Amino acid sequence: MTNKNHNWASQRDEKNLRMANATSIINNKFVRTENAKELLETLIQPNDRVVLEGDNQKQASFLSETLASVDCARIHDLHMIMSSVSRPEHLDIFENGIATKLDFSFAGPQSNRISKMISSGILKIGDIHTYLELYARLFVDLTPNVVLVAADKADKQGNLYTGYNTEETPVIIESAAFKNGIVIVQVSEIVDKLPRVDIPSDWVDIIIQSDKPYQLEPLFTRDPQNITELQILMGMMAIRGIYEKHHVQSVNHGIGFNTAAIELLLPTYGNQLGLKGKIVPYWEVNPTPTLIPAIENGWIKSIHSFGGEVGMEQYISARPDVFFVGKDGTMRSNRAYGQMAGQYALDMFVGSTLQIDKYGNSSTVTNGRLSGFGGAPNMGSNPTGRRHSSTAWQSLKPTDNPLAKGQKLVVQIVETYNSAKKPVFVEHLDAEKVQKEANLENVPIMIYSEDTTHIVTEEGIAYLYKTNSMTERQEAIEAIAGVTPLGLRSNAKKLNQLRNKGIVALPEDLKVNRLAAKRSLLAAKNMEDLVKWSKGLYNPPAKFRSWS
Amino acid sequence: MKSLWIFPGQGYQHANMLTHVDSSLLHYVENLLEIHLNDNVQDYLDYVKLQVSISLLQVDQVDKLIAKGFYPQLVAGHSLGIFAAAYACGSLDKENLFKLVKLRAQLMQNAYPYEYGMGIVTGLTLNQLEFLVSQVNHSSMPVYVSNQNTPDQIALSGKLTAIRKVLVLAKKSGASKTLVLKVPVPSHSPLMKPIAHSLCEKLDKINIRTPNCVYLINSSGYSTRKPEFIKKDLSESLIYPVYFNSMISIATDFKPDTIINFPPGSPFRKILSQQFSEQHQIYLDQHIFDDSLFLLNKWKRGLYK
Amino acid sequence: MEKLYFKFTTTQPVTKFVHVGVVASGDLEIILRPNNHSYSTLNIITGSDGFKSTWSNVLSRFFDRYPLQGDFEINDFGATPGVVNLRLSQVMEVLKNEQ
Amino acid sequence: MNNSLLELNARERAVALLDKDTAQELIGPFDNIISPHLIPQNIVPESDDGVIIMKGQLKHLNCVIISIEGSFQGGGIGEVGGAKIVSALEHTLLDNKNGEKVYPLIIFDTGGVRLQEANYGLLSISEIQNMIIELKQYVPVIGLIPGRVGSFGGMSITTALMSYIITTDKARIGLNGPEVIEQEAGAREFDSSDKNLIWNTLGAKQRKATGIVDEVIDDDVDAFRSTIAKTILEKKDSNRDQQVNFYLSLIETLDPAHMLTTQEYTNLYRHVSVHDHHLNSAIPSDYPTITSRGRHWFEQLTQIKNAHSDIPTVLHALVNGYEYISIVPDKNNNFPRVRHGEVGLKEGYTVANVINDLIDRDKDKKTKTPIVIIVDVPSQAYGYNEELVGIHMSLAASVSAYARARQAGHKIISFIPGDAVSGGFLAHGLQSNRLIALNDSSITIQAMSKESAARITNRSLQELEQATKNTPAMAYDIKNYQKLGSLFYLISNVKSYDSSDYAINIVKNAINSAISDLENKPTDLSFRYNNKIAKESGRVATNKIRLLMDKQWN
Repeated sequence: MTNKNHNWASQRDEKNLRMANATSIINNKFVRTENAKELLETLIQPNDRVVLEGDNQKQASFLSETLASVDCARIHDLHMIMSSVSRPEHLDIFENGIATKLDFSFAGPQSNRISKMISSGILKIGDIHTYLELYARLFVDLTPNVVLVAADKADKQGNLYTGYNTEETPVIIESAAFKNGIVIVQVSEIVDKLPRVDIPSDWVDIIIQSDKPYQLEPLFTRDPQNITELQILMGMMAIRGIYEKHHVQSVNHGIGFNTAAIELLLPTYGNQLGLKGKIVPYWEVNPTPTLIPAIENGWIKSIHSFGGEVGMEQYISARPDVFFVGKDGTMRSNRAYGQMAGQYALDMFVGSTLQIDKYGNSSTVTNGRLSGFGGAPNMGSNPTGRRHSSTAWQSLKPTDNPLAKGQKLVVQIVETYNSAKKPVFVEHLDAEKVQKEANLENVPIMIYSEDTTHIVTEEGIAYLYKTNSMTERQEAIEAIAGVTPLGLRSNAKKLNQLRNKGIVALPEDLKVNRLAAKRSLLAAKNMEDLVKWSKGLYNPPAKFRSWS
Repeated sequence: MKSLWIFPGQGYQHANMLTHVDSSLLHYVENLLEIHLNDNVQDYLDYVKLQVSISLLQVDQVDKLIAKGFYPQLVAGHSLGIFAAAYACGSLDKENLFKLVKLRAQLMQNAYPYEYGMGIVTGLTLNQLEFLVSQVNHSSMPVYVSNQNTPDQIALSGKLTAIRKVLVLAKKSGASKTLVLKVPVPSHSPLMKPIAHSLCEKLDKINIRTPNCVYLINSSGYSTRKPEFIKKDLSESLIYPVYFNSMISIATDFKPDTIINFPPGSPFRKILSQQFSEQHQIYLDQHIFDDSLFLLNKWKRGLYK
Repeated sequence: MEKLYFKFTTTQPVTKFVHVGVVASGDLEIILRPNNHSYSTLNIITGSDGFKSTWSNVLSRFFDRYPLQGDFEINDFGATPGVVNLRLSQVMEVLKNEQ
Repeated sequence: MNNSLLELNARERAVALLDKDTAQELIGPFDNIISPHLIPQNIVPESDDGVIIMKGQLKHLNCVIISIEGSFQGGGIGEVGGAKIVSALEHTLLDNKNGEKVYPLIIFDTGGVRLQEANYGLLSISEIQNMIIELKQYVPVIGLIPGRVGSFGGMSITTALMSYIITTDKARIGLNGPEVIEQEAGAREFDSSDKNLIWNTLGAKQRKATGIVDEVIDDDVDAFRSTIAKTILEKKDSNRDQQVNFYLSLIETLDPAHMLTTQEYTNLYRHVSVHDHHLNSAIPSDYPTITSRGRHWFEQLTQIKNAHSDIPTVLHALVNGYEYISIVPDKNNNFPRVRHGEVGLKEGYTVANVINDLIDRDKDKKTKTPIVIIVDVPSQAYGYNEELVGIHMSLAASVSAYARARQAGHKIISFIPGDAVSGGFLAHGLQSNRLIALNDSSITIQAMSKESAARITNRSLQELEQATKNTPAMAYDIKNYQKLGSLFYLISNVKSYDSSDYAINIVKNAINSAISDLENKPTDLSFRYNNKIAKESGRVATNKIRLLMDKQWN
């Protein structure tokens, strides 16, 4: 018995009303740069849910700075939804009394300050998510009133070009455009004709040219100069004891020197082992420059990326067989699809972490720093909804259960002690303390023990998926945990038992010669080598210069 | 340019450090406080002359940079350095700054003539050290965990006998280095409450203005733009540890591109070079002023990264 | 800088002299000479003070796994336990390669 | 890109260059020789002291490779490492003299003198330089600079003495590191935080374009091996230490007040019109100039009042059969960085010019004119233009001239009434075969100014002074310096500015007795480690290494 007069378009009416209030400064979707603050003060209302684009690379920096400067008497108690809290003004928005509640994924660059703000009550956390999880909620219970995003270029009709760094812009816009939310875009440039249309004009309400291009950092670039012998040794073990052993075909690498080492070992050590063409032709990964030698050497068939990487533009354009490149010749990235692929389509995730506890849970939350998750938990977890099969996936299938299925390989590579000589293997994660301090419902664990199938340290590999009890799992971890408090519980006898069962492998078991773990084995030893491999197409940022 | 200005406290003073200080500023301070500053080693045994001289040196450099169009986006003082920090961010005026510093120094000079001081432990975590301190601390043996400059370098404050006891325990627990500092005052501990109280009374009569930039708080390690927090820090920081480590961590989240280290000395060189390895850093103590300007202008133009 | 001395009962006498590593930042060198005792001695000079128990743990774990017998000299410039273990294991591999 | 030389450590580099299974290390890690000076200063030593000596064959040619470990103490040269190099070169020389060809290669990866053993480092480097100059008469002495540290400080002077220098594009060469120039001359002179400026100025590519290195090749072991073999077989020699006229002509056209861009300098370098240079003896004048200990004693010993010279910073005169030479301040010099008596671009080449002329004049004489070097050099010149042009080459020219004069039979005495610091001392003083000094507390003798040393070693000035006070290895005063045994005589009752006849006579007698002591003595620098003090305490490690090398060489 519905009320005949019920307004089923109240949200649309609300949106139209707000837009009407701003007509004086809107000229056919376009708003002048200097009117940005007035625009936000008109279109945003107290208690709104606002999505601010700030992934870990591309930042809607002009809009975030503008939002942090609005009058808190007019706009307050906003509920911010941000995949990444990266810039100082992201938190100024809270400190200045404009917003109070935050749902987010990653806060690495602001992790010190966000912890302090939570403990002093300035900021209330809704929840900490993985990227995919947060995007999903935009379509369920966190539908936004306003979204603030960034694009490279707009044309006069209001179509957008996001280019290399498309990232999460489409998914955010879509959550608002079709649910009566207001879509506000900052663009670096307005042009007559776009290289290609990444987002149709239809989905966009407001376009503002920013005072300067959005901020972009070379976040995934690792200078091979800084890769150590220990990382090379672990990389060699991983290639033999995991990549080769499980015939891994598709992979995601986390950011870091451990995985950069593996990338640079493929064209050398990998070739020596005759593995070219046999392992890892498919990648879901950002276009990190350390992949160049493997690409040039013919290892890689396909790379799909979450976002771009500074300096890689020309190289990517020239390798459309490998990368996803538009007709215009520039890369198309997409964070949401990337995360989806990372969760469902990959054989293996390889990453690093800051702490691992006695059960094998790992976290990057340490020392009172609340850094959040990002995408690692999606990629670093076993998707129980997966149904398709692959050799690697099947190789982890338990043999004693006729209904059993395979499992994704989730690999953690860590040194037993970090460079400050503090143990990485610990009885209790710092994250447990942070949970209490920040009043979180769950301990912020990055990757759970149950999902972790392998741990690699400089001592060897623990094949956790082979263990059949928590006790055995703990013993396996202890056996490769060096002289950390956990490692000291192991001894030579236990170690040998585990080796005999194939649960732990030392370098000698894998036929990895520790003496061969030299920097000479890296396909590129420095940035200049990467430039040479790329035939001059890679253009590294100036801060990496170390040659004449 | 987005710069973090860092003001150290005492400990790195040296004779002739005031040589290039603007002479009218020097005379202004001498007249205002009715003291004579000789800028020699003898002077620096006197708390009042020492602390006033350090603040004078820092204020002089602040004035000179501002005159050339450089302003901070973040200020961080360490102990005495907070007064110049509050001045640099526009919260505290010159006259009150020097009067406060003089008062603070007088109070400190007279508070604990002997038996008290500070120590340093390197190589233990805060938790480890707090445990050791709790084993020794007693009303007749007061000792407290004090300044935290790096995660593994932590100061102790209290009675010297108690400090020595903790240092022995620390060494046994694997500390790589322990030492008693040549400071006759148990600064940054609850033992300083009476001094804080007097400073508080004085500060209540002073107008602390809203800062022009972010101020990093000694006594909490957090950042603020609110004058009431700055006022509280100026009056009470002596009771709390200086959470310099935390201040610097928080400062990194603000992403400064340039770090300007004020004189005297360069006490935090190591931690700063680790924390800000990619930023431009300058130690004003190491350059003549025109050289500092040359570098700052070059960085401002962004000629290179 | 700190000087440390350790002694471990060991069972596999070495017959060759071995040298690995460099005294570079975060690294160390190990010099191994054969001896005629039933134990190994270790004379360590380390640039990082306060890590005696860590050294003891690293060495115990190593000799538990590889009871090489000889006189070790170690010059350490701040290596992590992982690097120390790598260099010790490399000594073992040099000996193995020469067999 | 898979056969990098740069990535290897010093020992591996030497082995990699030699033919398979031919490498044989001399005085290696098992010989139990470490620096005696580091542990007392709380610094972890290395079993080879950062210098690897490896004999073997390269494409069947007998070679000895001297490889410096850049990652141990920045590749700094101390007593032990220095003595290893000198004794290896000495044996190489001997073998070559005996008709057995052995080709020496030095792999540079060094910041120069090791500051914790500064005084030993400086002595060692001068001894290394002496050997190289003599060896070059028999075989090419080849230098490799793969990069990472590069070659700096006193060892940059050594590189300039090599017959041929091969580098990768990751090498940098300079006398003064940018940090030191910034410390000494200010950030406007050289901004040490400016990576691009540093690479553009000191990087191998610019050095190749302006004659400071000979070849820049790929970082590849095989490329190095073939380039080296080719250099040996073709007997290549750039004669870099004997381009005095070229550089004096170049420097005349240079405006010292203007900081040259690399491009401007490269153009200048390519268009030099070379003409001959000769410097007349100093003459008396009516114009008193600022005095210095060096000028004071030059005038006392030559009796030339207000000595004037066409190059105002270099005074020389032949008086009573001795050639006196001194470098002096000139407060109005158009090169601002030499106004306090530092050895600059022009000074090094001019001294070389004077000595070369003397060698030439005496070349057919049986008795060669003795040379008296009056040493009062506060340092080398710290400047941007200086580094761009390559001041280390100027100092090398002077080192070379003195060494060749001595080797030709000129007796050379250094008389030290003033400062004797760093590259200045290497260029003007340390190639003499007898050192005499005044026992005056005003004399500073060291490898680096205290301010710079404090900054480079991350210590306060007080900490540095405390650390150096009682350590002759890095002391700054002449009394402690004497404990090394390198002085022939320390004159105790004359002060730096004494001018009485008594004082002058004492000094003259000391010089005379040093010269007569040289009668029928070796023309090398062996006195410094062969005398009583040196043997008993000052150079114990040096002598130990020399003995060991004698045993192990063949």
